[in-house]
Amino acid sequence: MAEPGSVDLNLVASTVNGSGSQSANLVLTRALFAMGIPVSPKNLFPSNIEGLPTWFYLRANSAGYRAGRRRADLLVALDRATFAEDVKRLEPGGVLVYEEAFGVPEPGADHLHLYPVPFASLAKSAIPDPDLRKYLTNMIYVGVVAEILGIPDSALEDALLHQFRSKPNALSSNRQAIALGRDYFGTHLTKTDLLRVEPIDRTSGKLLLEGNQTAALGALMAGCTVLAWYPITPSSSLAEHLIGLADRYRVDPASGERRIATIQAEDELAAAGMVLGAGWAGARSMTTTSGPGISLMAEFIGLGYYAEIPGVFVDVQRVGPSTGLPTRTMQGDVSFAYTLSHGDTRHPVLIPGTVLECYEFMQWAFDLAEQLQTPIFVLSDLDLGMNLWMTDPLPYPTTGFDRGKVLHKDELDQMARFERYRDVDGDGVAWRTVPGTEHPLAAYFTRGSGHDEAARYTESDETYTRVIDRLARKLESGIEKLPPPLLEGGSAEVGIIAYGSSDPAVEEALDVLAVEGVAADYLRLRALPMAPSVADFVAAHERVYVVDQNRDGQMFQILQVELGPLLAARLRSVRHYDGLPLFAADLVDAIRPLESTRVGQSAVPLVGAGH
Amino acid sequence: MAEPGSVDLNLVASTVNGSGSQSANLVLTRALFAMGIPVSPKNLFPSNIEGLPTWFYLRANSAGYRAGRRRADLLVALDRATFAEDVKRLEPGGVLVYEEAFGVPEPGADHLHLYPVPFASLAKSAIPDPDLRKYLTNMIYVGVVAEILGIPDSALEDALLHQFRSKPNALSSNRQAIALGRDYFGTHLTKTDLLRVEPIDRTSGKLLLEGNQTAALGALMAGCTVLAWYPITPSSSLAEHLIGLADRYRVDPASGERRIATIQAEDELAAAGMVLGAGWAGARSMTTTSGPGISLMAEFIGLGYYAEIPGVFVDVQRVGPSTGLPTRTMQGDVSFAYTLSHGDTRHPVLIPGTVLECYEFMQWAFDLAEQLQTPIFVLSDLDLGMNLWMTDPLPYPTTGFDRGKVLHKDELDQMARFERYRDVDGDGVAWRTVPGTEHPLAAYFTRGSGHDEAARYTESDETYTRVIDRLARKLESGIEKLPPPLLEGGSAEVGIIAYGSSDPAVEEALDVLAVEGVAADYLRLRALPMAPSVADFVAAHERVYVVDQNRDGQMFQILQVELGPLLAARLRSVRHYDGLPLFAADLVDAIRPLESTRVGQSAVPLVGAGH
Amino acid sequence: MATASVKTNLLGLSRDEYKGLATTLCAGCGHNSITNHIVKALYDHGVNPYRLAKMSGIGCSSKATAYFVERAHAFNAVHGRMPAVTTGAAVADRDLLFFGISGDGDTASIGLGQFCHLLRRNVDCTYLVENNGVYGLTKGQFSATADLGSVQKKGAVNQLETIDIAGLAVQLGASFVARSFSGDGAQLVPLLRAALSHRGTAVLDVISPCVTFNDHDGSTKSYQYVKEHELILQELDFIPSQHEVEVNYPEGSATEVELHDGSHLRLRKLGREHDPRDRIAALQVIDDARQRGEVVTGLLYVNPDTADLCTAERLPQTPLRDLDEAQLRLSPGQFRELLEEWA
Amino acid sequence: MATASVKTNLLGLSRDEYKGLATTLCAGCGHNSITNHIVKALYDHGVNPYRLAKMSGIGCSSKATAYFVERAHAFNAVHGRMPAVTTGAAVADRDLLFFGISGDGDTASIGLGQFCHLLRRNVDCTYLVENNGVYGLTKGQFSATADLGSVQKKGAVNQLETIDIAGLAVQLGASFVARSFSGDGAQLVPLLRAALSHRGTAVLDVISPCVTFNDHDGSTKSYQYVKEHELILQELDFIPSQHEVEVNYPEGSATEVELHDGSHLRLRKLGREHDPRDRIAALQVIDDARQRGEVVTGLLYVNPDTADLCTAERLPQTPLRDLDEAQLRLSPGQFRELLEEWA
Ligand SMILES: Cc1ncc(C[n+]2csc(CCOP(=O)(O)OP(=O)(O)O)c2C)c(N)n1
Ligand SMILES: Cc1ncc(C[n+]2csc(CCOP(=O)(O)OP(=O)(O)O)c2C)c(N)n1
Ligand code: SF4
Ligand code: SF4
Ligand SMILES: [Mg+2]
Ligand SMILES: [Mg+2]
Repeated sequence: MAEPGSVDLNLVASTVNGSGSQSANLVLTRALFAMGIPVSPKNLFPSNIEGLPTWFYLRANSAGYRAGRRRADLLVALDRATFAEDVKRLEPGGVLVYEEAFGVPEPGADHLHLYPVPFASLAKSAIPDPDLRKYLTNMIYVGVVAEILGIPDSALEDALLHQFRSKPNALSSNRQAIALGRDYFGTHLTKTDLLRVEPIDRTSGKLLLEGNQTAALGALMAGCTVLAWYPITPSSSLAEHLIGLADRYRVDPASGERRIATIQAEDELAAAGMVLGAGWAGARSMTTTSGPGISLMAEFIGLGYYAEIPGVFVDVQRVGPSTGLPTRTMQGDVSFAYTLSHGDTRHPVLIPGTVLECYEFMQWAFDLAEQLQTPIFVLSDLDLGMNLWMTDPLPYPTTGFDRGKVLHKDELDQMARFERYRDVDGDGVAWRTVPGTEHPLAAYFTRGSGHDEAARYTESDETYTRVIDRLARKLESGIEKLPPPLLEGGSAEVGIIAYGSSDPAVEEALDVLAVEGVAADYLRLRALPMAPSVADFVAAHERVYVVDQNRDGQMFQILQVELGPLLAARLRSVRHYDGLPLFAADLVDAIRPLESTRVGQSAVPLVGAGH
Repeated sequence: MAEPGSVDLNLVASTVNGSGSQSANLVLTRALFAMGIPVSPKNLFPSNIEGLPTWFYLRANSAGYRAGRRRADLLVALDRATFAEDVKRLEPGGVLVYEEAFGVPEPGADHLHLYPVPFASLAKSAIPDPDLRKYLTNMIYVGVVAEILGIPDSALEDALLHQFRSKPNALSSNRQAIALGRDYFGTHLTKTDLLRVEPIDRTSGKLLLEGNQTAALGALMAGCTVLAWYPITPSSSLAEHLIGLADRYRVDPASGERRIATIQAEDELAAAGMVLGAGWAGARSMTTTSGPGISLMAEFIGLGYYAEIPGVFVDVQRVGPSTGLPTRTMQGDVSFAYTLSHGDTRHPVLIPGTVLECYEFMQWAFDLAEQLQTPIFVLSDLDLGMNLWMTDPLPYPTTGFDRGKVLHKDELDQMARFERYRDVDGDGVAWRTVPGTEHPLAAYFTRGSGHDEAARYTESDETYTRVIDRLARKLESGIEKLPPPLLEGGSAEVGIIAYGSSDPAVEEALDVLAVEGVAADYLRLRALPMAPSVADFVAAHERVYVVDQNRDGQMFQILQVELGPLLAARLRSVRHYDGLPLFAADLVDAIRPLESTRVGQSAVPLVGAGH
Repeated sequence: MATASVKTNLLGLSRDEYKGLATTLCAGCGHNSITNHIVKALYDHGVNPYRLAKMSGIGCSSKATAYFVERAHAFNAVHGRMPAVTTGAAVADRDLLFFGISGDGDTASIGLGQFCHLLRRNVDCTYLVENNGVYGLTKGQFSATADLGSVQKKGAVNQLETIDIAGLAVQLGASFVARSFSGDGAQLVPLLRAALSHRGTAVLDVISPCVTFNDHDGSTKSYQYVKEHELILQELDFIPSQHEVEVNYPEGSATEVELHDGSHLRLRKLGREHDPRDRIAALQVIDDARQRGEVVTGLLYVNPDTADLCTAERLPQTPLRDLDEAQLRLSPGQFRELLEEWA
Repeated sequence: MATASVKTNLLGLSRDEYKGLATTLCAGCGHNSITNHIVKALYDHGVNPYRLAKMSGIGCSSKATAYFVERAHAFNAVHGRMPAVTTGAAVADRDLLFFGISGDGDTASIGLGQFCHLLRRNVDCTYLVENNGVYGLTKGQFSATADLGSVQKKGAVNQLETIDIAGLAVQLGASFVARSFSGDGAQLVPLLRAALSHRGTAVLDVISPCVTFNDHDGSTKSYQYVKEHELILQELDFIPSQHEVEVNYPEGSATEVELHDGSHLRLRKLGREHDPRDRIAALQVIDDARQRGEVVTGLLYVNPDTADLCTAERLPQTPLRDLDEAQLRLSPGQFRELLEEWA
């Protein structure tokens, strides 16, 4: 490792879910964080409640790289079922901490630093209560790892205090378990590896937050007053965070009144209907779901589009098709959500790439929904939503809500007539009223069938065409209101276009490629439909790699259509779709060969698991 | 009119729905047909049961053009509510037959041939019973029109006999009503116009059939044994035709047993589930619906795709989005159906362009569903499905069913092991068993969650990728089994790509353009994903106009992606989306200017109603 | 002046102001009669048009919301999904008076799940089903309320058990369940007013013959059939509490229900005794009538003391849409505090 | 040989051949106990594994079909939609024995509409709901069967009326409705065998505690609660007609139900009399128990004489998939004839 304190460590802990390994993993994470080392932890957990293999990935990188790495420098193997496979995930010369009872790993492991630890018997002797024991066994591994890496007790103490701030009486037993591990390593094993971490100062002022958590706070600060949802991994925690915040900040202590309705619907189809009903009645309403829920919302989204009803629809994406891999990550719903529902439709889609943007884009989305009077999608994913990410503090909003074009009694008093669907301002957005407006002009009829500017039923060919054309115009004129793409660099010959949770891997890959002599600029898409600057970016680069975390290169396809053939010719598709988060190496391995041998085919399927 | 007997007549009858005008319209249609004149009738009816305006378009063209025409040569105006508007639909110098009581039409109509007829009072004096009178008033107009055009009684008699073959006692009263009209015209009015029809021999051996009717027969001949459906215009009549045929041809006279299950589901979501359940159990199952139903089927279609279950899904398209215009036609669900459901999915789509193909493609679809073990879409539309079209007789099937790769007990006896999702033949299609197979190897577990080749549950990144890649391969290798595109001409510089019910308008437009000096070749797409020959066609033409009956140029977009940027540059989009059937003039008017002034923009939105 | 002579209700509105667009339904459709009774009930009840929200699904019946109170907002949802839309709107503004119209296909076929969950949540609304046993708008297929053995116009015979909307609602614990007949204004208007006064979901299962596709022998929803088999369970005497009205009904045999707005609903027993607060009795009476091939009408069950969704959710009286940044956001102080906790 | 000593059922199969994969559910989950009872019932009943079709939706409960009879086909549908899939499969092959497992969320929340329509069609299958009042697989949110006032692990209190799956099924006219408890094999196994013998939809609402998210005070689905409040309505003595078995139960107080396959189900009354052919009585007994905060278990209602869907649709005994061109197509003659008609 180069300059002092520089760290690039990838730790993998393999345990069984439901065994409480989570808190051990978090203590380790927070301890390194407390040492000032940037960390990004990831849980690979099964779609199951208890007893199946689960993996914890912890990247600690002093340069601040947030993406994970496929192979481990240090593996903690506590699950016999996956022991043999897990050992293969180690880098050559890596460090293996494992339950002694598993026995020496298969041949091929001899190039490793082996630290067998009798976790079970250690725990047995030290912790009488069986439940507590199962749970604390994981803490023992923290002690072992601390000893190996040289994590000071002070850092562990910080972590423990944070982890158990709500249950202080759990502190001592956990502290002891850690000590147990530390002592065992000190007395029975000798360190042969070179892994080491030292305190640096790269985390002060930072927070470790989950995207679903920051999105929930964003919704609360956006003035969301109606949440209708149906539980589904990985989006449930967004709703549950929001409900938790609401219980705390939306309840009138005096009256006990709650300034938000949080309805657990009977399914996603109903949830979507509730969102539209509330949006129609003028409230800021949202739902949060994942792939299967998006499919069930298809019909209602078409109604929202055609009847022009605001609503915020969050899709925390997981692996499809169908039930797919509910606890793995993917960007698989991009094209489906973008034109969801039968007939000609198109919806604004916001794509946050950081937990900070999860917070900001939720507020952006609620304004957009009312500005454009249409359903707004926010596409997050499991990696972004359910893992902890290091972030700058979330800023307090600097502006108020933009409620869009709503006419109230006093404004109607000034008007000769009101027509719900008349484009009076030329931006394609008409004015609306909400039910309950005490004025003879206010009422109108909302329907998903053919209607004219005055919201009257019609089957007229001319009127139908006029209205549907305005809807297309409305979206066009709305583009400037959407989160613009972010641009990095500018003069290179090669460009990379990515979006959402691909950002950390791209950031790291850019540096690696640069070192290898491939300079590339980076444009991060943050919304659809696409801003004009995307075309400029493509026009300014010879070859542009479009990074999709899905099989079919969905964003690549959307770009082909929206950029037109001339620019489309410059696009190359890079695809990652094995359900694991995107790793920098996957990108580098995909782009390197194409750049060294300037042969650009137009699609580079990238079976992430393949290497 | 040039050579003797040549006819190009466009008649429009404007009446009130529920008044029984249908049978009058049909008698007129059949009378001309009996004279040997090719006819194509179209109903523009409201989404309502009784009392609203409805229009009947009848194109009689000796050259055999099947498309409609926007403007009328002869208008029969029986609805006061739309009288003024309807008159504007007449060609200059056109013929107007109208209820005398409406009074002389607005100025501007003086260039027309006016034939006022006191329909109401005529009926009143002649037909005592009020219900019968309301109904027969329409027949009177048939007599008037017959007199004007010179339709012989013999032809009318043929038509009447056909129309009332099941209720012969209705014959005489209808006959009298026609005579009433004929006599009134003869005695009170003098023919000033030049419209005339003469017998020719261009319809012998032909039939007049609806697409939904022929599709139903196709399903029956394909061995469909499970129909699960939910009523929706314009697809209901397909299900009802099939049920009618089943009652007649699938019931064992002795036992009364029915060799088909026709289940009216509680909604489309359930219907889709029933189709998959039946397909999984080995039966040939189908559903038929329209846009809103497709939206509701999204989740199940994803299951069918990922779990590889056969099923036939017919979408008789109507105008969307949402409820839209339920009784108007559009090709609005193409891109939505093609990749329906969340995650990476793609489904074979068959697109019949004639009533004959509606019959053939249903049989094709059932074979494909079992060959490829996946949901197959058949995309028809209201124009094709609910209007009568002249066609050659439907051929009796020459081959048996292709049930695809199904393993039975005796085959399993020969095998060491069976794995449901193993690609043993290299074509991406694995072998399946059906429940009830009496063999220890037969059973497997069907699920929409991650599974390996042996149908075992897995969350493995490598396995997931392997399976989802095979699904992509399966569809690729299936392309050669799909209905190939049809090609006309070949050496022109200009190409036209169209699909489905656009065919008649394109056929006519080709001739018109040719006369105007624009020679064009024509490729009709009949399935997605696209055959290689489409690329060849585009490569062989400078400019290729892609005709879509939707706002967003859905097929144009699909072509852009599937052909790649180089060929995409040659494509131009022509769009018609006002809910009316596509008229040849719409295409000519759109293409002419671009071809005269060789300026090809890439999109030519065509507001059909605009001219 | 002429206008001076126009009769008005307690809001000073004439009955015409409760009318809507001209109907586009078939002449003689039961749905049209219901529309007229609704107009009368809303007028008599003095409902404020501006606070009325007319909700419906898809179907001939669902079109009916266009035919009364033109000055009220209306939402024509997608097929079978009016309950979800109404639930969302109801929590957004609990001040509105929600009047929902649905059909039997809309409610008992595609919409059955949502209907049941609407009842479970006891959303404060009137939910009127114009029940004709067929899909009118799609030309006469059977719905899930088509009776076993009834014959379709096209001749098909229904093979399946009917779903009794009223019975189902009672079983699911709905707080107000009544049944009536489109031709019986004397009974329906008071029931409508009782429903309007009820807090929680008030279900009205109104038999409403489809004259075009279902008014023929064999159908148990036709005028003929119903007129012959109908059995009036109660007459209703509705006394709004705004002003005392002398009514001379015989005392004694009356069950009096107090509705949440303080108005009283007095039920007169006919033929047999029925206590509309007894769930099992309600199920029994529905079942008995069914056994005899009869249609029982009247107020079957009511529980005035249930909490509607907004109450259960403890929502403020102010419509949620009217809350502002100060009421909805964390204060800067709270925000800082929270982030520190999260640090 | 050792194998000789292995006990087998009338098909000559050992009990092990009715086992499935090892469970991946939580240790102690009620669902696991139910799986064991299912294995016993299928073994005792001598069910042919090859004719068994295991159907389920999505949830911990729905995973259970993987844990018995590995040699039977299984279909794990999408969430809440098992009824539709089962309906399609049931008409495709009426020879199969359909055994469906669902959860309370799967059935009473997202799947409620389909569940009701499955009952309406009386599809021939066993439909077992592993009812724990929560969404186990998504970590413990309330389902629609969560009881009013019960407390979630996270502390939230359910504000809504519970949906009583058994009561709802009876009201909708289901032909077989029973309730039991996952810990009560003595009662559940005979009920399962009765369900297997029943033609039509047999609903088993089995209380099955979620030890991870719902086994705590306040929850009315927990072991504690149920054990304390459970009320055994009947014990069951199931006599397969294949061979006579002497049983010595006291005569007299028995109601005997003959099931379609000729087997007899004799019910012994305990404490009170309950006639399982009396719908209203079933509703009453469910309601009474509920009033007392009790859970009533046993065979609540059965009607052995209903026609299942395949019978109503008059489908042939041959599975539809096995019909060939000759049986399904018009003959050339009929075809010609039809086209002439259409000409
Ligand atoms: C998702 C969907 N499926 C089907 C339809 C077609 N459709 C319109 S109305 C209707 C049924 C109406 O029946 P009902 O609710 O009883 O109303 P009625 O016309 O009898 O008054 C159907 C099936 C639709 N509009 N949307
Ligand atoms: C359409 C859809 N929505 C949500 C989910 C997420 N989900 C999986 S299981 C489940 C609920 C399971 O509860 P229950 O049916 O009671 O089964 P249990 O786990 O309690 O046995 C949910 C909401 C899903 N798989 N599909
Ligand atoms: S079709 Fe039936 S339900 Fe519809 S309007 Fe006509 S009579 Fe009424
Ligand atoms: S979470 Fe509950 S329901 Fe799921 S397996 Fe564990 S105990 Fe059973
Ligand atoms: Mg109806
Ligand atoms: Mg549950």
